[in-house]
Amino acid sequence: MVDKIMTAQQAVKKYINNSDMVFVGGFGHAIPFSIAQEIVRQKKHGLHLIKTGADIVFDMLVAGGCAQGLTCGWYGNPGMGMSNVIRQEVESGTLELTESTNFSMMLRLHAGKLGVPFIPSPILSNGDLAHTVSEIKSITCPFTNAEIQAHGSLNPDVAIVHAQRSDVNGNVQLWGSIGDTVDGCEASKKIICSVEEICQDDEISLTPHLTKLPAHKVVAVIKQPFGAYPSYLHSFYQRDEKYYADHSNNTKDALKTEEWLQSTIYNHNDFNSYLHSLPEDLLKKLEWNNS
Amino acid sequence: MVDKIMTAQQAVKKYINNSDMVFVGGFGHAIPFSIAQEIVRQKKHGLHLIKTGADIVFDMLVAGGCAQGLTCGWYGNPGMGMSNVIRQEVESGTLELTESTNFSMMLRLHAGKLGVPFIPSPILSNGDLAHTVSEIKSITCPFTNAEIQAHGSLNPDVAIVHAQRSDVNGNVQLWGSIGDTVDGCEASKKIICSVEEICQDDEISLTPHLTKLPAHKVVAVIKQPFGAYPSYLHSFYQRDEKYYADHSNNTKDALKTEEWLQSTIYNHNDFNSYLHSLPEDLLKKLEWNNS
Amino acid sequence: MKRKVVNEGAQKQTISDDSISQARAAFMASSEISDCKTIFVGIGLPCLVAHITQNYTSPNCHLVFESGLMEVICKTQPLSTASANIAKASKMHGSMLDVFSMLQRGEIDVGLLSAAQIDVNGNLNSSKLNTKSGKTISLPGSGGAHDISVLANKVVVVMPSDPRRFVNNVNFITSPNIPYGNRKGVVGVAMPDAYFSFKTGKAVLQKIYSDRTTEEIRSSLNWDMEISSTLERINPPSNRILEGADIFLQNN
Amino acid sequence: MKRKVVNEGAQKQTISDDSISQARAAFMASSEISDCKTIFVGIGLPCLVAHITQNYTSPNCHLVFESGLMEVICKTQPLSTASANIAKASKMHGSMLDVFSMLQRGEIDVGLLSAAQIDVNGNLNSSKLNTKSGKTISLPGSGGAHDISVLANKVVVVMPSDPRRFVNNVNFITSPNIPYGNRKGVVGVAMPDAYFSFKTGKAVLQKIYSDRTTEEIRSSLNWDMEISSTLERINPPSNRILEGADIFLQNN
Repeated sequence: MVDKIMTAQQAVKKYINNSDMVFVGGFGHAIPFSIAQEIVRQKKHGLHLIKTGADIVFDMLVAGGCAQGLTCGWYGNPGMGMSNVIRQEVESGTLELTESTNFSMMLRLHAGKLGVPFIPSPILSNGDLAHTVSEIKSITCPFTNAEIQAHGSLNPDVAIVHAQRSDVNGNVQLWGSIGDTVDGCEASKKIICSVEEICQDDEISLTPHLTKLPAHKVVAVIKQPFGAYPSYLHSFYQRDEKYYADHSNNTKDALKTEEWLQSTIYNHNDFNSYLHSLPEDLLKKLEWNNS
Repeated sequence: MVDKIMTAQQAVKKYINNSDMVFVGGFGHAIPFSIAQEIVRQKKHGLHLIKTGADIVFDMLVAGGCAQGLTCGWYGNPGMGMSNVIRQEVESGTLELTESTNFSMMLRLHAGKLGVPFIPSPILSNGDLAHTVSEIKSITCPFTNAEIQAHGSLNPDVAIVHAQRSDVNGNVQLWGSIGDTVDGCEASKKIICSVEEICQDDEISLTPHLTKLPAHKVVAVIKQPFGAYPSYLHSFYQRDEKYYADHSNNTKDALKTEEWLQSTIYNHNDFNSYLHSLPEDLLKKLEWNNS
Repeated sequence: MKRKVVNEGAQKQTISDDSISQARAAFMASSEISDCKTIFVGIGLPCLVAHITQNYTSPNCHLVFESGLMEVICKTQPLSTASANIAKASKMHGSMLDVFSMLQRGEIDVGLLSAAQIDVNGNLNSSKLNTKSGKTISLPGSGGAHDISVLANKVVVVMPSDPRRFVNNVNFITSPNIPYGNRKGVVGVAMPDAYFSFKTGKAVLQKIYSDRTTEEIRSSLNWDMEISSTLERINPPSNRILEGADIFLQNN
Repeated sequence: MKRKVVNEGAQKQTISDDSISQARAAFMASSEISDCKTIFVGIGLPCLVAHITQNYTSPNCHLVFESGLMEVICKTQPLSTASANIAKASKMHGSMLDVFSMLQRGEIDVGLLSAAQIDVNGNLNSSKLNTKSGKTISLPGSGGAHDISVLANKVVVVMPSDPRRFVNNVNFITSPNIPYGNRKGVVGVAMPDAYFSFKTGKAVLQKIYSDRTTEEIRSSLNWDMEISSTLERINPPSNRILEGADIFLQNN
């Protein structure tokens, strides 16, 4: 047993390098806000962010000056609309955006998981999105002789992810909506994971079907209750709907966005300090059993 | 809700056609012996069997005259050795055997699951197994320019599988060692599944992470306790080690093999009749909690 | 928001015009879905189509969401494809790869999409809009829309009534109506008053609610509108459906 | 079966020659595995190597089996890669695809294999044997052996002592010693008395137990045997390890 427990500060300092390609786990669920906050706090920069559908945690990383590039199939506030932050950074030339589709991104991460150079698929053969991503190349299928697109593999340097629980060795258990999280983590060279609970080995052994991330590539386990707030975590807490509803207004221009970063990140030494600044009873109201 | 509950007799009669390509689920665990017995009883023939590592249930299907072909990466009695039945049928020319490797078979089924014509991999580039499978073709990787093998997809006509439980609609829950079972089922056009227990919808909804087979392609659900006997089923019963240890002797020549089929299959109208013919207390001794 | 009385019975209830408009478009789309089909559901109006289909018109359909949720009971409106309300009402939690693989295998009978723009050839735009002043407005992008349009056995689009959305040529082809293999691509688009078929490759008015005229439809589009010789007049959704849709839209 | 007394203490215990022979080969292989490595374990002798490695020599290694079982505690001998004893002692139940993908990604530090034959170049045969009478005997086939040999960062082979298994040319190359990319392929083979390295591409005697002579080794092979100039003499496994191995082999 190798003990991998550390703080978010230690994990981000040790395992995220400037200019890394970073996969961000969580899809509408279990979004690693606490680790993302710490990346902003430590002013990491030049990161190339990778995702299928990129939600508002990407606004945080982009507004915080951490990202140089974003490759994704979608970006914005799910069910709400456009990301003002990303639109502005793209327009001002400070963020390089490569747009494709959610399935193409999924296939590219899956190729990374499989350890193969590409996966063929008929998507992105036609339309204005076709032929815009340089890592998608036309090939001739040796079986059908038809043209098909080779979606090139992605192997991010590091994945950040939040989950329900882990043992000290990094046997991470995750359930609920999965999205692209497991493939993205498997494709990445190492995984930084925050969890609600650290549990004993023997608890993991009783439910090995819940273990989703392979311990041998988990380099850091961070105990952080509510670490996915304001998103939700299945069996633990609900989403803060008001936070998401207010987000567009909170980031409507550069000034508002700076205030948002100030009050959620810069004013705090760590994520627990931020959680303590939230309205009393908010987290209690969000408990899963109240849903 | 569409009720898919039926007997093994009905399911095999209705959904398995002579000359079908058949994926057999279960890998060292949860092997669908009860469905395989019924296929033999109904004298289905001309089947092309598909598997990564083929265990002794394949001896049953081959000795029963059901199989014309077998494509696999391994065949025999795990930990014990060679299959006499398959060796004899191959030597006598009644079974066409195509050998590759377990991972190649896995990739080909996975390509079938993904709905892509092939997955590239460096395996089977060299050695005496390379270039023997016509559905594996050399291509040039458009990213590395290196030669790589395109492992062509497999989409069997039907998968047979045993699992712990299902609702009447075919939301099948399976846990324990998974092997190639889920990919093989997803790659297949339809799925016939036997289970220990039929449970209510709301029980499934409480553990949706255990549901492993998609209901929309499960065409038949068979309630068959001990349906994987003599193999084991996680949380339900242990393997009958004596059965596997005796198997090589029970199938050492054509006469013995015929006796084996007679006593396990032909003497019985169905699998329950066979179970009743087993020594008293055997199934009780095999209960999971006794392990 | 203006709300009108739709039920004169014991429980008086008012429903907003917007809710009625969405329900009419969704009900029109659900008339294109037969029972026991497997449906890939996008976010927004497609969720209301799924709800109406499952509750009123084709109760045995299988609902699949991009996040990997399968066998979903769509009781309340989800804001994202992974929202807790649908995760809790799902019988199978797979991954995004699992459900897109179903799509690519050809097992999705119907893809339900919306878009910022649709053109007369069934091409969809979810990427960017050109304004009259010459500016370009960025949109959130394809997500799974391109993939669904290429890979579903058929695609039904559902749109609000807005002439700027029905154009002869979209500003950007995110989802080309060029389906893979022998799949059918975008077969039609539903809006609050009508349904257009793309059977001939070009939009043709195929169904109209009996409380609307073809001229009303024509004026609500920027299309050169063709009318089918077999135009069907169908009844608008019942009050029961309008009420159910309103409750669905209010609970998210 | 002949059993010899290995422990003169309170609990007298006898261990068969076969068990001792297997333990010696396995212990020799485990000397090639450093701590915290990820190991892909085949069935048969490789399981005993995994057991000895985990219990005595490199306790923090990660054990992976082809069936998809990961983070296994290998307490008792499994008969198959999916046996209940290892499934119950596993911390992660993945699929066969998951573990072979780890292998293909280059995350398996050590692949542990056995084979029917190995040649002086490290090629392995698990497919068929030619007898002296000219007949061909079929074997169960590659399973994952070919895949592990090509894709593991390094492969350690472990074999019983039988001259017919150590040949200059195998009858059939199931697993060619031609690794993918910059992986190392078959780096060595352990047998009950010695370890041969393939560093130079060809088998060289690198380690020998201190209770054996190089001439004894030579006579137990059908190889043209080379001896390393840096030949290491190492101590055979302790009684504690021999006893542990015996218990492991008896409990399956």
